[in-house]
Amino acid sequence: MEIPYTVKPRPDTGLYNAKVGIWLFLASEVILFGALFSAYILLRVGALDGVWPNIKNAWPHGLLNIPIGTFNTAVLITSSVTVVFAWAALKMNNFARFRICMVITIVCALGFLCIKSFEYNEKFTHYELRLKSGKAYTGHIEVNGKHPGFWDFGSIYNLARLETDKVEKVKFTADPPKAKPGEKHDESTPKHEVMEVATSDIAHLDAFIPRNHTFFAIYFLITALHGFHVLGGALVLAWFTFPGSKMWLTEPERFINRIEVGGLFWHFVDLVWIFLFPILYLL
Amino acid sequence: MNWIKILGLPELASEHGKALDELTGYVHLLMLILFIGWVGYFIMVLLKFNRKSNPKADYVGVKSHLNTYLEVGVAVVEGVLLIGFAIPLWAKAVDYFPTAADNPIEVHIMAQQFAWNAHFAGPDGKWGKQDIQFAAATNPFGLDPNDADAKDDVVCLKEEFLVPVNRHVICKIGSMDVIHCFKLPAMRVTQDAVPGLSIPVHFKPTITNTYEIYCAQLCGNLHSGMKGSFKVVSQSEYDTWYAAKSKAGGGAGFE
Amino acid sequence: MANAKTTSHGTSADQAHDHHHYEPGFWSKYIFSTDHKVIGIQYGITALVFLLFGFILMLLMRQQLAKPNQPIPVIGPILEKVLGTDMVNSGVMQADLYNAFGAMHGTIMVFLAIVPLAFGAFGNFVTPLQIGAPDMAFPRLNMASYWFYFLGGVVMLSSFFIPGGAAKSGWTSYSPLASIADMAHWVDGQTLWLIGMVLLISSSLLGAVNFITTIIQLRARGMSWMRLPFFVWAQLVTGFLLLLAFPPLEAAGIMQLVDNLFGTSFFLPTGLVVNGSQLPVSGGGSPLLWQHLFWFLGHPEVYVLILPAMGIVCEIIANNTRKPIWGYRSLVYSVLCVGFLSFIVWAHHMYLTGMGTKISTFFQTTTMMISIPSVIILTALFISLWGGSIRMNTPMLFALAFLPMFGIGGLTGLPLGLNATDIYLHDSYYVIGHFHYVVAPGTIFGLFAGIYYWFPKATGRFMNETLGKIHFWGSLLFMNLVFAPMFIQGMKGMSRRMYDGGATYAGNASVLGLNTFISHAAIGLAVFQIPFIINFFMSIRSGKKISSDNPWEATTLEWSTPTPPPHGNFIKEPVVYRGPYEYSVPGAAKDFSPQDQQA
Amino acid sequence: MSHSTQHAAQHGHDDVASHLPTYWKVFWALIAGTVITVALYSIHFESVAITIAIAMFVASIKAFLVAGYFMHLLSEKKMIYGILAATVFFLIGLMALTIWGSYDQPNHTERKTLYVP
Ligand code: HEA
Ligand code: HEA
Ligand code: CUA
Ligand SMILES: [Cu+2]
Repeated sequence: MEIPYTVKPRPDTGLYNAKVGIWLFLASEVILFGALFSAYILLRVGALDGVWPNIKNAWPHGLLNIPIGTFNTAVLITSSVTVVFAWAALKMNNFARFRICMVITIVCALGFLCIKSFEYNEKFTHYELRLKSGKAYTGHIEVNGKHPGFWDFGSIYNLARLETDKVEKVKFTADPPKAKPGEKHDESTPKHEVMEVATSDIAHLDAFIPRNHTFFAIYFLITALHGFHVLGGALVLAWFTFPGSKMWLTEPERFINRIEVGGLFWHFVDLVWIFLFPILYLL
Repeated sequence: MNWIKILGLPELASEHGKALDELTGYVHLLMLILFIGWVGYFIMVLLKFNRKSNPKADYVGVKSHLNTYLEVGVAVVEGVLLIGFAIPLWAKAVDYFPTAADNPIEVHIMAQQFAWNAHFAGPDGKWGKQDIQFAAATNPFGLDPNDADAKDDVVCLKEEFLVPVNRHVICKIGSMDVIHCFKLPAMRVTQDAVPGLSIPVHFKPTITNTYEIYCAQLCGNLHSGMKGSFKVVSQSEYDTWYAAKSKAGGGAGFE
Repeated sequence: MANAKTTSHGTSADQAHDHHHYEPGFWSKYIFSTDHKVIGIQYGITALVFLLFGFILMLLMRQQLAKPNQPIPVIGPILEKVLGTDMVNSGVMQADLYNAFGAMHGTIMVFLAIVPLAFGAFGNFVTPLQIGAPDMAFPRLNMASYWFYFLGGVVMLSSFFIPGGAAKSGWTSYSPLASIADMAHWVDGQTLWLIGMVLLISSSLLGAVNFITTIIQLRARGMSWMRLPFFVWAQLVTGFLLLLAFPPLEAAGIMQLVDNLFGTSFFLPTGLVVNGSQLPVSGGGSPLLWQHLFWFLGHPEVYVLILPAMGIVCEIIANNTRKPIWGYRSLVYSVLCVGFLSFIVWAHHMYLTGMGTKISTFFQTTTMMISIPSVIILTALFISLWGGSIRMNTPMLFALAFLPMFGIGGLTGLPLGLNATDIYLHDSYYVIGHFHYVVAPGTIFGLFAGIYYWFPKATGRFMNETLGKIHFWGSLLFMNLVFAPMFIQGMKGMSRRMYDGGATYAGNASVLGLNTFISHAAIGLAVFQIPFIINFFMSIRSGKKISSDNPWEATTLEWSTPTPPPHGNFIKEPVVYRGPYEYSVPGAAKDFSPQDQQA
Repeated sequence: MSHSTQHAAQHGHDDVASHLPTYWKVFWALIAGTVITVALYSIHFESVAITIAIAMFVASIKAFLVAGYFMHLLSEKKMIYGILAATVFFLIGLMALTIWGSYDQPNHTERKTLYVP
């Protein structure tokens, strides 16, 4: 006996196997991301006051780059619509159009990841500084004339690192104070305050990386997990578009099913982002 | 009924514990009745319906609806235990706190790997200021050495503390490292010590004696040795101890 | 087809040749096979080995409990060589090793032994056969699922040998302890535990997707929902439990992993002081979040442990009473109910973490509610015995013993489920007694029953009845001698996870003697597993040959395939005409009417 | 082109072609939704609750569009609805109960910045 309903739907359920499979898988993914969202809410609501500079609520929000995030959302939405078009093209027996649509999708996916890594880098080079005097800033640092960053690996500084490296002082370029929602922009403050800070005066120094604050921890964790989904999805779609598309010639219906299933996953990835974007960037 | 004896519980030395023991007893009574009923039926069936005594099986089997009544019965009894006993007892434990009129004494308990510390407000009734920057091995509560209120605080570092008999005791349970569990078997009190939270429990000891504090949550390699103890004593004995302790002061730990 | 004489291997191979134009080599046939039966057997063997291993860990722990701080005879010095003097010093097990063994015993038993055996092995081998399917819906996924499991197991085991040793914070791995128990090492046992768990979770998720799809999609013609054997129902619900309950633990596992490796504080609150100095982390996390996410899996997981066993027991009882299961429908609805409710009772493990009245009322109410369908399932099985003509073979003995053993375990769940009584019993040996009664003499007996029952299907030979009965009576006796005294210890207030068996506390003095007693009983239990192991391996080669494809004269579809079933299972597509347990139908020629028998 | 390709093509051609405009509409609606959310954010409502509610409302609509049209959920089979209904139910259970559980605590329980009780 052969395994039935790999291509044709089973009469009483009206579904072929892979479709049941992918929806079940997505169900578990819903719970996976749902658990992370619960964690996000719990951590945020439970955040204690007075841990983050210049923000009454200790949750450092408003630090992410909204224009870039918005653009990335659009990129992902575009890729989502092109996947449906690719599937529709196959249904209409237009393989060339299918391929074009898929290529656009994959390019969007890679574009999304590139933009995201750019954003990541921005965070890895951005610092939070608290002085023993109680003053607190965010900004960029320069150590021994170098801007430590993500790319030259392992050179993200914190206080402990400064001490072990015996760095005596760092140059700190503070961000201009940013208007918080509901606050007026204060024009009188200088744009960029540049200062020399002695290591001995520092109470806390760290980049905007996971260990620095639960917000960054959860931001990086969820977006990285989402990023892996994007990457995985892109790989699978690329496989369908090029080497795997041979199936179109031998088992076209099954191939269409595959594209549908791959598309479902892709839409799900988009769907997660639809919630991630406002939660992380805006609220 | 003497549930303590029947169930093999340890000696009971708190006021609210009686109700808990009774509930434990009733639940076990229910369990026993069900168990005996089922096992009796089971043995009977095995004797009556094995291949030798009953070579031909009956397609239909049981026709009566006895089991439905039984199941409803179990549900009802469970409901009664739940609504009639468990929920009110819990509410009493966590919602109704001894008020000032009850003249309770308050103790802050701090668990650490692997010992119990206790902190009393001292004769002035004011809790000393605490800050993490003062935290040290000798000062687990992080009492501010310059704070006047802290001077007379009573701090028992990893040592036995005393409470008076027949007075409400409120223990606020905290932890400085991992999750521990503050368990007083004789008082029928258990409460996890969760770092970052301070969770109160209360009880009223009725018998003077020395009692053990168990740690009932895995907390590291010396978990099994994390024993504490406290003494329930007469009010006068307590007062003497308290005064002496307070003179040594919260400062005792500051050196 | 039913009750046909054994189809010779020659014929089934011929049949297979119709579809497969090549003869698969050793590797693709036995190691990287996509055939559900081979995968089932792979799961089974691996899981049994882990079961034995988990038991051996426990025997070593019981040695320590019986004779605290005395050298372990014979094995002590060997362990010292292998694991180092941090773990075993002059033959004496150290606290760290005790804790590591405890955590690994729990983890291995639950995630590497029972679930793979109950779900992976029996589910894989039996489910497709029982629904009349040629294989699982996604055979390659099935293979991947096994290898993820295998890899997870390897990672778990390798953690014993890294510096600092295996995870030692309990199978529950509560933060912050799990994050700080072994701070000296960047990659510690806990790290490997978490990586292993993520692999095991992936394995379970793949398996769950596959099982559910198979059951929904690949049922044979005529196999309507109400004609499914109860075992399949149990597997279906189990599949959903795994599918929807595991992801939160996966999320939590990743968070704890990041906490341990990259210094985040998901589960670490602000202001932790360890060894007199403040922990250099940002803080702001919540230790209770871990517990919620863990137990959101943890509770459904315990039903994952029990439901397949219930399914097996149900099959065997129907077969050996020679009558239909009483109240098949109520069984099905109850198991659905249990599955559903098991998602909303989890915080009964957390009553004492500081719960208000409202939320604890919610959770204890659902906990009491979930016991009702369990009572119904057990009652239906009990009532099924009435009017039967009971055959006392080894599978049936184990299945019968399952009932009162699960009963004891389940009943002792009630005082734990009521929060007021749990105040006293929480984290005592009473809890240990409760759940071991459900998982050890409960689930393990169910699984033993299944092994004895389906062994002829897989190998074409019976297991030896005499050895089987010795195994049964010895196990029954010693299981009870091991676990019943734990209730007494628990009632006295003895805490679990005590390296010295609770000797530190004066309150335990009167029950310390039982530690030795239990340990001796555990050795007895071990001794009585030897007949099983001998029986198992001997019967593969020299057990009594079966004389028909349906040796137990059963009704379900797995018995109408050749023995062992070829690739693709059925020679001819089966068609189902009746319910699963049509035994002793009035007027029928024989006392069983197979599901695929026409008229 | 094999025989079955043509078969597949015949089957769904008109059907699918008629959906294409819908997909475009959904696409633009999603873009619009994104713009609205961002725009609303810069308005700054009085209360954070309103901002959150509106943002989540818009996100839900967007999610509905993606799931309903791109993922064809609006015309899906009963079995899938069943699976998803269970999933959503348990998800709500998980979120609501963990959060409720972390806030319904014994009277006088305190959260503290310091570790002190
Ligand atoms: C297969 C596993 C399994 C099963 C089925 C159950 C079933 C139940 N469990 Fe158990 N439980 C565990 C495994 C299991 N449990 C584990 C592993 C732990 C500890 C985890 C840890 O902390 O490490 C635990 C811990 C645990 C706790 C936490 C205790 C604590 O830490 O303080 C609680 C509290 O509510 C509880 C309750 C229940 C209840 C109410 C049931 C109910 O579902 C039971 C319903 C069944 C019945 C009511 C039986 C009905 C039978 C009859 C009426 C017939 C009787 C017949 C005869 C006697 C012949 N369990
Ligand atoms: C499914 C789960 C499961 C199972 C089956 C068992 C089985 C057993 N467990 Fe365990 N146990 C746990 C899950 C389980 N346990 C968990 C979760 C904990 C808590 C851990 C923690 O604190 O974090 C625990 C803790 C625990 C403790 C408490 C330790 C402590 O708190 O300090 C004890 C103490 O005696 C114990 C004993 C036993 C014994 C004697 C068995 C026996 O019943 C074992 C019986 C085993 C067999 C009978 C094996 C048969 C095997 C074969 C026959 C192999 C055949 C092989 C081939 C054919 C190749 N267990
Ligand atoms: Cu502290 Cu166990
Ligand atoms: Cu549970």
